[in-house]
Amino acid sequence: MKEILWHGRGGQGVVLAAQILAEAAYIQGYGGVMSAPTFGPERRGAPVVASTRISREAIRTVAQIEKGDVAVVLDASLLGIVDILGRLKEGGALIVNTPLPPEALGIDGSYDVATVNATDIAVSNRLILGGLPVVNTPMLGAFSRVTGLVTLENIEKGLKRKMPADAARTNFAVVQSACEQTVIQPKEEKTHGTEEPEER
Amino acid sequence: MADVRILTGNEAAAMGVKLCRPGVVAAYPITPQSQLAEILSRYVEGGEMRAEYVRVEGEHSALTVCISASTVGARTFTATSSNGLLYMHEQLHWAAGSRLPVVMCVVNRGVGAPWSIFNDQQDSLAQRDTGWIQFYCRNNQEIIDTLIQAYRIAESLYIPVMVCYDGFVLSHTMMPVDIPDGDMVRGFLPPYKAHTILSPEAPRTINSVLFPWRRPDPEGVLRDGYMEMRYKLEAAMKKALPAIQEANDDFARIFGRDHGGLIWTYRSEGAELLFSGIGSIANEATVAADLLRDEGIPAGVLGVRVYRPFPRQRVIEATQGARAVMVLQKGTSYGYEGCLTSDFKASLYESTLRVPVVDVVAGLGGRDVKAREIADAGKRAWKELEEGKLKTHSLWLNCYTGEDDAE
Amino acid sequence: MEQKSLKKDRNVSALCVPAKGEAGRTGDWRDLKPVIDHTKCIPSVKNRPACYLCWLYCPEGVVKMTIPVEIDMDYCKGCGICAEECPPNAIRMVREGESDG
Amino acid sequence: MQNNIFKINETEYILPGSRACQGCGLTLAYRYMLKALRENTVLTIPASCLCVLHGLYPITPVTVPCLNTTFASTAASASGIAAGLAAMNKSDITVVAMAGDGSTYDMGIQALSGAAERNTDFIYVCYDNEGYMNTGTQRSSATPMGALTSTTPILTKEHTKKDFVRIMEAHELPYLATTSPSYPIDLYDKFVKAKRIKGTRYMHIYSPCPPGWLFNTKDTIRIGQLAVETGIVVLFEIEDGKFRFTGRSKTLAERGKRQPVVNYVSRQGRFRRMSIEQLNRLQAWVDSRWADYLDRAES
Repeated sequence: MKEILWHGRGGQGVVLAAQILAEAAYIQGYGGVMSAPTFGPERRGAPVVASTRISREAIRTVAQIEKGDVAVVLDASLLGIVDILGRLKEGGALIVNTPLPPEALGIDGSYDVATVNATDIAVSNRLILGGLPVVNTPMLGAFSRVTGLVTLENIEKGLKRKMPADAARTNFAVVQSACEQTVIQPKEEKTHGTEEPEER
Repeated sequence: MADVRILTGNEAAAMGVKLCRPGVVAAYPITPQSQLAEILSRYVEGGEMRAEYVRVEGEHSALTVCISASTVGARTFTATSSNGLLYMHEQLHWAAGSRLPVVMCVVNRGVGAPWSIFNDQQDSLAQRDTGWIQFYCRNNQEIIDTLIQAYRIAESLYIPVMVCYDGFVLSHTMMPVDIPDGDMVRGFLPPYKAHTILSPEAPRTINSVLFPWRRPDPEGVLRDGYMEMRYKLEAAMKKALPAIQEANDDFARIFGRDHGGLIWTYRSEGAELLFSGIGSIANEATVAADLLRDEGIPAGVLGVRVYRPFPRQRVIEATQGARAVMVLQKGTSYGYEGCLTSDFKASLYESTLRVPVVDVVAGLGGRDVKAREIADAGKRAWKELEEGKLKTHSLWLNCYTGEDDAE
Repeated sequence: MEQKSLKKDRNVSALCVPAKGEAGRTGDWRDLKPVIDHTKCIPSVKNRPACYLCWLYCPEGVVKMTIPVEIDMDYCKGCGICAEECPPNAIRMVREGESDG
Repeated sequence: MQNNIFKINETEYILPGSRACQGCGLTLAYRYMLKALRENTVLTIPASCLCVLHGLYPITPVTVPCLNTTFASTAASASGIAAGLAAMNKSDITVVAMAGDGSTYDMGIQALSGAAERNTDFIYVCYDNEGYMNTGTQRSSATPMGALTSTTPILTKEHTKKDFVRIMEAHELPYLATTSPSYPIDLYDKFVKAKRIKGTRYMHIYSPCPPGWLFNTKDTIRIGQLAVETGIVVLFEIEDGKFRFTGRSKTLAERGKRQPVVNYVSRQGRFRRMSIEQLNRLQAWVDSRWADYLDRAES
C-alpha cells in the first residue's frame, strides 16, 4: 500500500487534490483507494494536511497516516512551520511547489526530492481562483512524474470526475506542464524504480 | 434527643436539602417530584433557607443553572423525575465532564411513551453511563441521610451525584424519619470549595474545545488531550468506592445510622436463594426472605445502594454460598435484560462463582409488587433449581406477557 | 506531537489560560500584507495623534496607535480592512514575499 | 467621529493570534464590547464561532473569564452565574451571555425567553451572522430570504428572516439595542450604557461574515455600512419602552436618503441566486419597517 500526505494551506485545494488522486488511482485499477482531510476546523491560509492511500486490495485501515511514502507540499513556506519530514518514510519522495531546484531546499536525510513551480504554471495558464493561483492540480502532474503510480491519462479522467469538463480541460493543461517541468534529485544510493515492491 | 418526624420521602428530601444549605436551587416541577420543589420554595420565601431559587422554564435549564452556579462557587441542588431527567440528559454529561459536584434528587418515575406518572426506575437507569454517582434509597430515612453524604462525596471527588428514590412509593408515603441535628451536619459537611472558580480575579475559559492529542502550554506543561481529560473522571469514579464507604462509616459514627455504604445485606448468611435489587423493591424482598425462611427456604437479600460506581467486589463477596440469585429492578434494557442484572452477572464473571442469576423486571409504571409475590416467584425458582430447570430469562413479575398462551 | 515534558497536567477539568498566539503565528496565514506609506499616513504627516481608522477597524487589534503607526506582523491575518478604510489610501496590500518598497 | 476615538478604553481584551477567520465581523464587535464592559465581566457562550475564537485547551486569547456551555442553554447558564454570584454575595460583576443567531433564534430561544421573563440581571448578546457559520454556513432562521447557504444551495432560503428583535421587545426589557461592528463607537457607547442598567438587557450585533456571505475580507466594514445605509439594519435603542434611533440611522432618519437594498445585496455572493421577486419583497419589507420606526421615533 502507498500512503501520500498532501500539505498546503486552507483554500489551496489540498483536500480536493487528495480526492482526485484517489479517483485517478481507482480508474487505473487499484483495488483499494482512500482519501481523507485532516479532521477539525480549517482556516483560510492556515496549514492543512490531507491524505490519499492507494493499494492493490481493498484498504481496511482508516487510522491517520503516521509516515507517508510521499509528501506533496503545495506551499514551500510550510517546510519551516510543519514537521513534514517527520511524517515521511526514510527513502520516501518529497515533492515541493517552489521556484528553487531540489538541491537548494537543503533537505538532509535520504529522500527523493522533486520541485516544480506550480504557482508560475497556474499563473501563466491564468488559473486563478478567489485571487489565489491554483496550485493543487499541477502537483498531481508532478506526483505522476515522480512516483509513476498513476498515469496522466488517468489523472485527466479523475479530474473529469471531480469538476465540469471545461475546468477539467484547463486543469489538465497545468497537470501536463507540471509533469514536464518537475526536476527530480533522487536519493544517492538507490536508483528510483517505478515497480511497486510486493505487499508488506 | 432524636428529632423523629413522620414524613413523606419528598418532605425528608426537602429537609435534607435545607440541612445541606445549598446557595442555589433550580427546579422545574414534575410529578412526583413537585412537593419537593414546593417545600423548598416555602423554605426560601419563608426565610427558613437562605438560597437563590431559580424557577426555570425547563429541566434542561434547571441543570444548566446548577452547573454554572457551581462553577462560580455556589453549592447547588435540583430535583426531577421521568421525562424531566431524560430532557436533562445532555446536561448530565456536561456536569460530569465539568467535574461539578451538583447533587440531584431523582424521584423515580416511568418514562414515555406511553405516559405513566407512576413509579419505576427506567428514568435513572437510562442515565447510568453519564458519569454521575447513583444512590438508590430503600426508605425515607435513607433519603435524608444519603443526601447529606452525597454532598460530602461529590465535593471531595468533584463528581455529580444522583440520590434516587421511588416516586409515590416513597415520595408520597409517610414513615418515621430521624432528622439529623443541623450543627452536626455542618460538622460532617465542610463548605464547598470549587476546583476552578469562574471569576475576573483569575480569568479562564472553562470547558473549551480539546484536541484529540495532548498539547504543550506556554509554561511547557504537556496538557491533556480529550481522552486524558475524560480518563480523570473515570479515575475519580474508582476513588469514589472507598470514599462512599468512608462517608457512610463516618455518618454511622456521628449519627448512629449505618446504611451499609455501597451495599447492604439482610439475612444473607447461609442464604442460598439470594434476592438483589435497588430502591424500595429490595426492601420489599427482605419481607419475602422472611416468608421463605419461615417455609424452610434459605433466602436472603443483597441490596445495592450505589449503582454507579458499581460495587463489583462487594457483590462478589456477598454472593458467596448462593445457589441462585434473583435480581429485581423496575426497568430493563430493551432487547437484552435489566441493567442491574447485567452488571450483577458481569461482576460474578470476575470471580470463580458460577451461580445462575434470574433477571426479574418488576413494577413498571407503578404496578404494585408485594412481598408475597416476590416470595412466590422465589419458591417457583427454588423448585426449578431443585429440578435443574431454572429459567433465568426474564421474569416480568405480575405482568401478563401472553407467553403462557403460546404453550 | 508527544514531547517529553516535565510537568504533568494537574487540571481537574478543561480550563484555558490567556496567551498570545492561540492559533499559532496567524501572520503566517496571509497571502497579502499591509504596507504603510508614512508620507501619506495622517498621524505621521501631522505628527500628532489623529485618524487611526486602521486601529479602529482592525478585528485583531494588532495596529498600534503610535506615530508612526505600526502593525504587529506576527499576528496580522492580512484581511485588508485597514487598506480599504484608510482615508488617504496610505496602506497598500502587497503579495507576501514581495518587497515592502 | 475623529475625537471620539480617543475616549475608547485602549486595553485589548483579545490577545492577537485568535482562531477567528480573516476580516471577521464578530471579532471586531467583540473587541469593542469587551473594551466597554471591562475586566469585571463574566461570560458564558455556547458551541459557536465565539467558542472557537475562545481557543482550544489549554490556551485562550481572551482575558475575560468565560464558561462554555451547550447550544441551547446559554441564557440559562447566565441565570446560574447570576444566581451563584448572588449566593456568594458578589454583586459588582457584569454577567454576559453571548451567542450567534443559530443558538439565539433557534435552539436557545426558550432559555433566553425564560431568563428574560425572570428579568435575570444579565446582558444577552446575539451576534447575528445570519446562519450557522461555525459549522459551514448552514441556514438558520436568521438567514435572509433569497440567500444561498450550504443547506439552501440551489433554491436559496425560502422564508423571510425571523424578526427576533421584535420578539425580544415583547419581553419589555429595561434596555434593548441594535449595533454593528461597522460603527464601533456606536456599539461601544451602547455597551457602556448597558453595563450600568439592572435586569435583562438584549444587545443585537449585526455581524458581517466574509466566508459565509461570500464577500472579500477587506469589505467587512463596507458591507456593514451598506446594511445601515439601505435600512436593512437600523441602529436604535429602546430604554424602558422608549425608542430612539442612534448613529448613522439617526442622521438617515432626520435628513439622509436610504440607498436601495440592491446596492447591499449585489456585493455579496450569497445573493447571486436571489430572484427579482425576492429582492422586491425585501425592499418592501425594509421600507415598511423603516416607516414603523419613523412613527415610533416621533411619538
